[in-house]
Amino acid sequence: MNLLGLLVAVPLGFMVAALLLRGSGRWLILAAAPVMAGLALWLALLPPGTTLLVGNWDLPLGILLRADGVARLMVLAGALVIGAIGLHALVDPPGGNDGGAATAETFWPLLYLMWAGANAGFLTTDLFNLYVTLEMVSLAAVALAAMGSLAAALRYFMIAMLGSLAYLLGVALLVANYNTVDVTLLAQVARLDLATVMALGLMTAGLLIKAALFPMHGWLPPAHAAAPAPASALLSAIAVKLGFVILLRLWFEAFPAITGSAALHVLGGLGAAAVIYGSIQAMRQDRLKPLVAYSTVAQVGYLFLAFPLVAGAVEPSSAWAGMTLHGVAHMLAKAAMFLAAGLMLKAAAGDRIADLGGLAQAMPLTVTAFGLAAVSLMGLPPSGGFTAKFLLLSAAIEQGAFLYAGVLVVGGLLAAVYLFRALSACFAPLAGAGPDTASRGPVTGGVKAVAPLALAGLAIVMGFAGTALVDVSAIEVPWATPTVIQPEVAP
Amino acid sequence: MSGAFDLILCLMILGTAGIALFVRDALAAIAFFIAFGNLMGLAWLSLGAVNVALAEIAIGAGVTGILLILARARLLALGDPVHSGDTPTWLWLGAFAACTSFSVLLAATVLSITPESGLDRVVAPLMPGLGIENRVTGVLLAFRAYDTLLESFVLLGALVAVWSLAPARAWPGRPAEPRMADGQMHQVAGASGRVLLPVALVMAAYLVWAGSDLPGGAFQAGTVLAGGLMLAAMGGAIGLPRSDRPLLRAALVLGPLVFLAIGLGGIAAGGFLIYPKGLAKALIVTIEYTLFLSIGVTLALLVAGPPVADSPVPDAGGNG
Amino acid sequence: MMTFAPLLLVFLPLVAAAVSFALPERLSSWRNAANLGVAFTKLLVVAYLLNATEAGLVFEWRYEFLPDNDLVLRLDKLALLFVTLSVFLWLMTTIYAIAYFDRGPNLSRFFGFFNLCVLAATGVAMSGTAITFFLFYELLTLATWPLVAHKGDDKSLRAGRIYLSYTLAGSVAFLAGILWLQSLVGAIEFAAPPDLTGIPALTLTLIFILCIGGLGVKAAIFPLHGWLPEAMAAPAPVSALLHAVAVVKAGAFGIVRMIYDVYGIGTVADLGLGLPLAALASVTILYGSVRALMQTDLKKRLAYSTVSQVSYIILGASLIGPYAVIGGLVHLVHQGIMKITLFMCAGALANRMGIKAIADLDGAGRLMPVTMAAFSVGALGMIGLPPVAGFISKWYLGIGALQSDAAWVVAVLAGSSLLNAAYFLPLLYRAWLLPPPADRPAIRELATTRDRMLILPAAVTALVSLGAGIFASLPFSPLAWVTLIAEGGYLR
Amino acid sequence: MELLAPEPVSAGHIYAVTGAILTALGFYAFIVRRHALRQLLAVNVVGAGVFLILGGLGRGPDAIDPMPQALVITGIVVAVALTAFGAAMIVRLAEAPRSPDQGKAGKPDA
Repeated sequence: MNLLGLLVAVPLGFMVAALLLRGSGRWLILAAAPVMAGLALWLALLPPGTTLLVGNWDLPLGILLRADGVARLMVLAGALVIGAIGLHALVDPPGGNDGGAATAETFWPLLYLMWAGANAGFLTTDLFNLYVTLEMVSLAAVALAAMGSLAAALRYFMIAMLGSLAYLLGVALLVANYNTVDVTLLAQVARLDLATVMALGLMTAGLLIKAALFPMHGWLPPAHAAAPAPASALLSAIAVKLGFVILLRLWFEAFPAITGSAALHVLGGLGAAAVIYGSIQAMRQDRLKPLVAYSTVAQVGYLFLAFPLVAGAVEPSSAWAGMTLHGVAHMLAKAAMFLAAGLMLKAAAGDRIADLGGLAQAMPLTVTAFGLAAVSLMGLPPSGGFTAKFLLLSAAIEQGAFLYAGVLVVGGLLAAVYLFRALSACFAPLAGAGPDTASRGPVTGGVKAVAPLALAGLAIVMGFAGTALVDVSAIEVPWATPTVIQPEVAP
Repeated sequence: MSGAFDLILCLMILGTAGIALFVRDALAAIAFFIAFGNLMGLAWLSLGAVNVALAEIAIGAGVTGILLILARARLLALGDPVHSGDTPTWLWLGAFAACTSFSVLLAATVLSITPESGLDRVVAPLMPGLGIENRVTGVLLAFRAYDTLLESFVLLGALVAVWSLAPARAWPGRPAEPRMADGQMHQVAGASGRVLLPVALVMAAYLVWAGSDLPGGAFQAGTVLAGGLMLAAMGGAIGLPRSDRPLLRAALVLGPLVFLAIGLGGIAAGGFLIYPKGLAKALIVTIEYTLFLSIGVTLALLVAGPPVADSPVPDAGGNG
Repeated sequence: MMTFAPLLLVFLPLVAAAVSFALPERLSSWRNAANLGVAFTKLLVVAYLLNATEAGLVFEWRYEFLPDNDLVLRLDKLALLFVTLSVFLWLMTTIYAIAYFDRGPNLSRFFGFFNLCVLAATGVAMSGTAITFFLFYELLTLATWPLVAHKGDDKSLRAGRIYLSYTLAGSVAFLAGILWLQSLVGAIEFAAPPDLTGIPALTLTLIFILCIGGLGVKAAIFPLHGWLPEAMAAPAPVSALLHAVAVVKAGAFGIVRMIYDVYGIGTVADLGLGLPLAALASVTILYGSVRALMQTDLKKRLAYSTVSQVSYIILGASLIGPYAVIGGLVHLVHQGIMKITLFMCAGALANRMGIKAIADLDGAGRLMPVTMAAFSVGALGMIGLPPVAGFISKWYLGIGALQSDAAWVVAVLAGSSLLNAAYFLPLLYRAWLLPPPADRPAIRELATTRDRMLILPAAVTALVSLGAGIFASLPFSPLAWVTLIAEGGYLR
Repeated sequence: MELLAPEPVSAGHIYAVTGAILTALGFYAFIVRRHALRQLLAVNVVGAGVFLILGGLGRGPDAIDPMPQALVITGIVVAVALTAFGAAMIVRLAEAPRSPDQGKAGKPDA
């Protein structure tokens, strides 16, 4: 029996349950986290080639769910990340201040909505269905961002609406042109014509907004930085990834023959610019959460920097794995970092980096979680971030793409600069409170640090599971189907 | 349908849209937007898409229009005149150039595609298996029921998102009363609301019923119900409920939940969202009725907005 | 045991690290016991392994960590040389650190990271592939940073920042070099050096520069040495770790691996890369010595002395002759033992008498005779006086240089020894022959055990460095072991 | 237009081109009309334009295919859901502009 639908249905069920249980709905996460982790693990271990035609309706009409490598990894990482964030939100509830009660209650249905939307988006191959899932995720994301700063959330909302509509316009053109919006079918019938190019351009532009690739990143830092820690973690770990995954479907699966190398290098160039720009901005921040948010801008850059590397590789599997694993590692590490940063800011004297003094003594576990997450984000071994960077850097050097290789290398160094700045601030003595830092006892019980520590630990452990992860990521890679390797057929 | 009619209609659509977008006064803009929505409905009719026409007029023009009017009224009450500031010359010049070329490009693209009826051929032979006639309903609730299931949760999620905006002391309170600026209008609305609510309910139920075979369906019907509820609430005929009332919550989740349950039940029949043979119509109708109820309540509350701190209306009964 | 021995060596410090992190600050005796116990156990394991390895066994553990890239821990003789050194010095430093810090703040953290450093150093030593080496090399960087910044004052944080900027930039260059080479020849195994034929000389040279440049940062080759003197802000046990047990050694060791087990001496010679490297090492030797001479602060002088001394190893490796190799490798051990002696003594002087500047050393020998005696042995060894171990290194280096037709190196060695004498002898003169100033503050009284534990490690290492010189011809002496290594493959 | 299409422009094309112009108009208004409520309105016009393209191009000989119709209905519902949320945000922002600093959780004193 095929249970792929459960990965979407179960979180939706939890959303309903959370709405019915109202205030006590938060305890549902105790059930949801293990159930979803189990389902996701089951998904990851399915035999290759598992698909589900929803309702058993055949393709040009129906919707296909498919467990390919990307979906498996993203769903699994998503389950672990969202589960951990949810459990963390039990001990560190998001609605601490203004809007408290409403925030504390509505956080949960929104979390499940995002969970269902993300899983649905990772699994489906239908571009219109992806539009609906994109809206599920965006809606939840904007609402979560609004828990911090309404102004930033409104800005995010408007730009995200435009992005969605651009995407939908592309879908509309494809429906009219091909009578199907299924990626696997499009791959067989794709031809180079004005409508296809226009559709691809529009969809890409819309999705780049959602994925916050430089220079469409403007909405991200204020929205991610202002939200409560669990919300920020969800935004950075999950929300930006869906746009990226849809772009993978479009560029490598549906239209590989149409996306010329010049276009790929535009994406790669934007990615490289994002790495540099995001890092420099992160270095310039003097508050902690904007720093972490700008780091997301930089990290998203790597995902797109990988596009030309995958397309240009002789044996694309390793670059492909590098790209997907980077996404996964970033999910784990960035979620851990936002959760840790939230705890650190609650304990610190203020929200500036300079206010973090004394925290290494006061909350060693949390600072450790921050540090481990930083190791992965910097791409230092052993960590998932390193594995990804290793694969990408190898691919870049192999192809003689020294510009990309240089950005990969320099980006890691810049990340080290800004992340270690925050870390070393934690080692400084307590700011302005005299010499007796030792007298300041641990301010967080161990429980609060568990989730960030677990996530950061997973990001590190990923570094040792490289082979297995690379194998999973290679399940049903686009070029495994013969239609894709064929040179472009004249329209 | 003559080509001239289509051409004139399209010009009117563009004209109303232009005014709605660029007129200075916000109220006029919204009024023209509603007119624009209704013309869009006509366009859909002319295209032969009655289902869409209903949805466009009810939701696109109706609900969206009310939403915008209410938002403007509330903004005015808060001292925001809803004037858009002056746009720098370089910006509108640049935007104008960009959008003109975009529209030319897009129009060329659109013209390069030959309209054809490809999927109807696929849909038609499948319809007898469902036992219903309306092909759009067939697509919405069978062939692409998965989309619709997710969409019903988007609607529910939007309400949760609106609720999440409730200020500190307002939770779990009532939404602000949708005020009528004019006292007389208030009374008219109240009276008509009292009368119209049952009518709306009947009309909506009919729309759902018809939706199986004729144009109509859960979303359109839900909108009619929402309209009735809103009108009744505006006139004070019914009070808006507290957001934590169990009955309200149940009404909100009923449709999506039943839909989800039927989808999961399908696993027993072979897979997610599979309708067992012979049961398809019954299940679809069940989904439609429950969904219509939930959509109606959800839309009404979406229009009402988040709970506010001190709602003056006493608990005079709820809806749902 | 055959496959798991290397894993055990990595696992033991991990246990100590975990225990240290987990135990609360106040349970210091438990922590100390765990640290000493594990360090001692590891020493026993190493003793067993030395025996087994001498009998010709090679221990190897392998795990495919990325497709076509194995994580390999391999205990060959060269690995065991470094492992033995670091394990022995680790035990000494642990004893010393327990006494040095007593009940200071943040010791859980300190010992945790300290053990991670040793883990990394052991891993670096046993790495069987370039990528494994890189993994542990980076771990070393990361684990050392909290130790350098341990005190948390501005100076330490600055030192930490400088340390990171140098080492991370270095690792990046090293990684780029490895990956470049791997893209040409596939995964690099030290036990089976890659076939480099057919690769343009320019490419090979560039890769070599990247790798040596990256490794040279940790080995503190001029002009990449800037972080080392700054890192003196760290507490004395950390200095011991940086200068003797782990960090600079890892860099020097990596260079040896690059020359002998990746490129092979033949290729290095063909490319003409040996001579420039030897020249650079010579410059570093002289530069470090000159700078050391200019310092007035005791620890800074020792730090520049390290800059100079570590390059002996690189000099030996780059001269590509049998005796030079032996001289370089044996100096890896000798320098470690002697330098750690000096640092532990300097730390004890600072800890108990507040001596930081060289000018304060007057009469110290009379007040702390054992400490100063150990210090003197280390200093004389550094100068290269027989029978201390340092003499052996220089002797072999000198002969090696002549063998390799590089007589100028002998001049460098002589010049450096003169400079060494110039900056060490005045210290000894002050300590032993000058009277203590009248206003010297009294020696800080310590509990007897603590007092002994502070002095004992330095005394032991001083004796060992004497022994390594006197009994150099016995089996299992550093020299004998290095000769074994050299005969085993580096004299092709 | 006759030059571009092989046969006289069909009704579907007329609506699709109208949709294209609507989309561009909406985008333009979104950029130059800076008030959030007007932008929300503009977004809805863009949406209507997109739907019209979808419908106009999905038109067969006598009526639109059921599939594009269904897609448009789904799209309209999603649009109204988001518009409601957007409108609520705009009103709330005018009511109590929460600054980013206030958004910082757990710091009532900040």
